[in-house]
Amino acid sequence: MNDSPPLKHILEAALLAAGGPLSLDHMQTLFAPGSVPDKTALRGALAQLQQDYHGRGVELVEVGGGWRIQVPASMAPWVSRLWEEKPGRYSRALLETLAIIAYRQPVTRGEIEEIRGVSVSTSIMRTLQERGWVRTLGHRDVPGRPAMYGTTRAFLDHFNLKSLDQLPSLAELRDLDEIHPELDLKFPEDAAPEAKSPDGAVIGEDPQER
Amino acid sequence: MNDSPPLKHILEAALLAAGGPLSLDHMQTLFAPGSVPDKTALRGALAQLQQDYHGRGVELVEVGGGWRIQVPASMAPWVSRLWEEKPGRYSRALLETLAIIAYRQPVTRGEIEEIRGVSVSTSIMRTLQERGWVRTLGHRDVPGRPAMYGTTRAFLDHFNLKSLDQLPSLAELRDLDEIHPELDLKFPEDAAPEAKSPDGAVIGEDPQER
Amino acid sequence: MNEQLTAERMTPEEAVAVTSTVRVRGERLTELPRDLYIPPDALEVFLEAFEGPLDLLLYLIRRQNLDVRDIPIASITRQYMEYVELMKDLRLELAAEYLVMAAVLAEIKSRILLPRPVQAEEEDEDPRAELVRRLQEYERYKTAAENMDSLPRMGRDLFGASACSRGMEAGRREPEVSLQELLAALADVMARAEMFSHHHVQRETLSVRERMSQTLERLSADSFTQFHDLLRPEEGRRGIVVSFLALLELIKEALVELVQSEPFAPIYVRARA
Repeated sequence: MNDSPPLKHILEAALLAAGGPLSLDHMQTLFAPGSVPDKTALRGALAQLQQDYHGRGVELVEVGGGWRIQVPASMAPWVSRLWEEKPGRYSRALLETLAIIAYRQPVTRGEIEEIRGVSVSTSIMRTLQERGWVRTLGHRDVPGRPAMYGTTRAFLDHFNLKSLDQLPSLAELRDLDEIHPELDLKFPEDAAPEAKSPDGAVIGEDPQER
Repeated sequence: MNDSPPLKHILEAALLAAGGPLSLDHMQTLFAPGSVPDKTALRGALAQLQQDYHGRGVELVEVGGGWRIQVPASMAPWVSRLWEEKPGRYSRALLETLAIIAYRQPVTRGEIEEIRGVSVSTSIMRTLQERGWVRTLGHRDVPGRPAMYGTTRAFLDHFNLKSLDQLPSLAELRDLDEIHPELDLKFPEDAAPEAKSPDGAVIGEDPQER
Repeated sequence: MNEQLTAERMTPEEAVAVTSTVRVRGERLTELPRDLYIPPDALEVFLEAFEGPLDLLLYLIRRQNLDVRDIPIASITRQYMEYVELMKDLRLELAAEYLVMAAVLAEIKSRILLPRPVQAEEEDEDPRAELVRRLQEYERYKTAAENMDSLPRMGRDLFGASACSRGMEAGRREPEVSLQELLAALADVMARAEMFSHHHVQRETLSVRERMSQTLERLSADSFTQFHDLLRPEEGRRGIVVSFLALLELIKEALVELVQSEPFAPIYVRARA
């Protein structure tokens, strides 16, 4: 054991291999009888390690269960992406709602529902607002004082637009299937069946869809 | 992102938070669009980290699944005491089966049995697959359509290998006739006959031969 | 290291090193096969340590420091058969492969014993060739397995390093939407709206709509804003026209109200509460 590595490196190895806190007592059990460092020595080595880690990607902290090497909060912007889920997809209902808000703003939820023929779920409105694409502009001065919605700067930025003007006009949109045949626009008969109940009643959205 | 931490510290944090290998591609996903480092930059930062770790309680290595921070074997005397249970040993049958799959892939169970001269137990094949070291690559287009097996990235990771190339090379097969000419050797110039058959032709090591 | 040896890892040589008394079916084994120096008691462990007939054969050959390519077939066959008999006696699970190998050895032996015409000798392959090839083939993988076992591996020699990153839960990545998707959605809804509802989506000047939103946002219901504050001369004539149209549209939709105390006095605008 003459060429044993420095104590702080043994502790570094053990703490990282453990992946969680180690108490001083536990650290002592790692050493062969006769070469067990006392707690003062352990504390000294840990203090050195703490210093070594200054400004690095990890830090050494004392927690209830002992000492632990952890990733500092300043690294969260990168590290949290490690476990990021793959981006999901927005539902058709959400996209339609967004499109109507973009073209008809300021517009209330009731007006959106009237155009779409189905109710607009609260979760869709919340998602659009959380995403920062839609905001409340005020309230219409009618019974119930419904909120009026419009699009935001972030909406324009996301779609790389300088202003809403750059969106094709509704008339142009009508010819969209000629411009982009690959979009395969449907005729009403083929359109999402949710929009048509036999009696024309408004059908609620699937609460699961975002 | 002006005061973003140095790239190597971000990578250090991510690798330790991941607790396993990260590919360069995966590392790139940690960065916000517009500030994604290119692979040269990543490699440079990893090389710096490798240098920083020199002589410490951890090391940075490249294995099949990407880059990994690990505790080197020199620390095993202390670190292995962290766990009460010693790691299990693998039976010879398992190791031989694994070696044949590693060196001969894609290989069927029948071929493994032919080389070993005994049947391969189902439990060994299952263990190898459950550990994620071996997987089915497809089926050989012969009667019975037997599965062909190969090793995985997890196999490389477990054995600390970057690629199959890093496995120790297989012993050469030698011809039966060589033993007799060898007895006549007198001069060193005639030595190294291993690679030669009596007629001087180099005997290739054809892995397909059989 | 030794105490960690298990039966499966024990090589025949190591098994030989152990000693005590051997019993077969409760009876002392009195007659051991020739050349078979077996540590009593360890016999079973020893025999089980072989990974098959090729492994056993390799052991017999290596024990005599012979080259695989120069097998003395007669003596190896005899030794092999003795082991196989012993395995039978011990009722070890004797794989059929051991018996197949016995047959192979007997066949080779008989071919070697048969006298051959001198001329034919050169063309005839050595009857041992196939066996030698198989032994070599097996041995190289046996060695490869030993090499592989000595590679540093995770959990035994190397250990994963990880640091605590609690509190850095996965952020959810927002779905991406392309402009095309958005337009396709609108085209859909328009088609439906035209067929099914009395609502008419008219051709709109989007800049007016946009300006309506912007204007509404600037206005408050609690205080008045001067009309001319809503117009931005730096936008030029078109900008002013758009702002003005937006204001008219807002008035038409009863979203804002205008107040003017007297002719030519400043016009004030406020959102309808």
